[in-house]
Amino acid sequence: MDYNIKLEQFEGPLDLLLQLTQQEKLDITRVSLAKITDQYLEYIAQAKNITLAHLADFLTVASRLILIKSKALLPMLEFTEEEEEEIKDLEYQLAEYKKFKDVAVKMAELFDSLDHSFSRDGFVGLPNLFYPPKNITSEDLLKSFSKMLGEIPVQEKLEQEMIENVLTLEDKILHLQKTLRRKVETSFSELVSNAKDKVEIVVSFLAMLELVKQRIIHVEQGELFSEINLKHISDKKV
Amino acid sequence: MEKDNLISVLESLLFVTGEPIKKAKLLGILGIEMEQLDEALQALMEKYKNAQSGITLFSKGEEIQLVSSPENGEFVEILLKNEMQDALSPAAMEVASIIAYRGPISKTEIEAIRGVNCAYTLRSLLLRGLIERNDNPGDSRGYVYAISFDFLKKLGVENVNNLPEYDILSKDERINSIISKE
Amino acid sequence: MEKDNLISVLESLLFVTGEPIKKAKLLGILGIEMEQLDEALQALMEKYKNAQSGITLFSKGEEIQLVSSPENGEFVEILLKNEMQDALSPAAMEVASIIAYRGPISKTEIEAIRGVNCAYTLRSLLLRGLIERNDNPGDSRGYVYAISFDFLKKLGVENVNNLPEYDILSKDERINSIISKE
Repeated sequence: MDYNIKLEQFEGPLDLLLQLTQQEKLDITRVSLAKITDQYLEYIAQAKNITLAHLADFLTVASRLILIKSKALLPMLEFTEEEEEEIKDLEYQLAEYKKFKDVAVKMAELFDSLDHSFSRDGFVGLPNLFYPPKNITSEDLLKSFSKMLGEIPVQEKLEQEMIENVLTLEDKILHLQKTLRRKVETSFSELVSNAKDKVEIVVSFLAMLELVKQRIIHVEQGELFSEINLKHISDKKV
Repeated sequence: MEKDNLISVLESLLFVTGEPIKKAKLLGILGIEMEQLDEALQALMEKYKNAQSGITLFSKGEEIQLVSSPENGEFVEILLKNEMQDALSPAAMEVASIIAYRGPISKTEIEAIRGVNCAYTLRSLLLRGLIERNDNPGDSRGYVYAISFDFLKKLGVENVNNLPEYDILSKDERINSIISKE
Repeated sequence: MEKDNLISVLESLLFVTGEPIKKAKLLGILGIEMEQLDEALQALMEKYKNAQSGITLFSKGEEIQLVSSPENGEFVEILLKNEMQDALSPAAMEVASIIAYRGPISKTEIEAIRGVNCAYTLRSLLLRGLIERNDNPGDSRGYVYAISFDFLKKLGVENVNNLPEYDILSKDERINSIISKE
């Protein structure tokens, strides 16, 4: 199957999912979600415009899709109550989002048409007089200004974080490849020892899977939950 | 005050104010009860349905505003020589729609529907005056967002209730089903 | 244009203008002859004779203007008094303080600092004579806002430099960083 169909730019995981179902002319059902799971994963692996901050959102949806897909492959698989709830959440969210995505098109038509209303300026022609509020003091101005100043750094910091977090899965793959070339062998826990948060660990894990798929690295895990060792397949010559 | 008289005074007040005005404020000035005011507003609205009317009444929550009829927008635009504003991106229109149908709504709730962070979109809508931000009555540190009169004027829609499919979209089925279960 | 339609468009145009407008200007926008315009104005005048009307047409030579009906003057006075004596809303207070400590400052800069559109607040502060608007030396199409002399006097301050903590607050880096980004 060829997944390399270009989608319009998508905004967030739900938008991507909706576009994928629409492209395949599918309704939003579990069967169709299972069908597009691979495409979804492929997209987030390739997407260069998903920032780390957004990646968490994409991964949450990915984990639910994988659940749905595994049930489609293994019908005997029973969902736990929590898993069932998560899948229902996703279905509900998709339906909700679709409603607004559709109506936004109609809203845009209204917005862009020439049929706008206009208001008039208030109290036109009023003589230029001075109408101060009673009892206002310069301390009131000071208080108001200081309060406003106090709220600035919070906003600033948020924006800073958003900018710093532009780190894509592709970056991680490159980083992993480089590390392995240098060291030939490493472990997963070593790789993520500097990870700032859970998301970065998940991204590293996805990156690792991608490299396994491309046969660039080899991984070994003795038993469940034990250390994962990674090895560069150095004799891979093209 | 006689009814005809009340309608006339009401129209004068709305005309002079220009900006949106709270109904409660009008009650104080007119010395009447909400019921009478609503009746007079209804009559005013009826009057503006006449084909000759170039004025109409918009309302949003507890506020009302007199505006020019949307169908004359083209001519008013020539008179005001408004600078063309950039169209809204599809993402911004989605966020604005969610706020129009579900507002007042918090950022978290908007993001739950869209599945993605919308801090930047909210900021640009706020700067353009298409949405309003107010303190969240349920959370003292947070805000809730609502559509502005300017957005309604751009749409040429006198009230959110007249938005396409308002009855269906304004309801969050899940919240409603939780309530009906109880 | 049909006659009903013409009356409606005419009313919309006069409604949004506020100021007196020359009949010749209306002819240009509407693409009609003076005779038709006079006829439509006559019809509009008839319409405003209705007891329910709170608006009336005022003409002086070649200029016309919509105004509120004089018989409602008493209520308009009360409205005016209320509006002009009200305490400032927290939003208006914030804008006033930004203008006091950072003026002269442009609308874009004020909006960047606050993150929301301030058109309405600026208009109302101007109307009350609390701030003044001057041409922006850095941008021929724009304006800058400063606190008014009357307002300073009311605060008992001769000059903005005498506002409390002016030296520190007027140079706050947090604001510089926002403004320079825009």
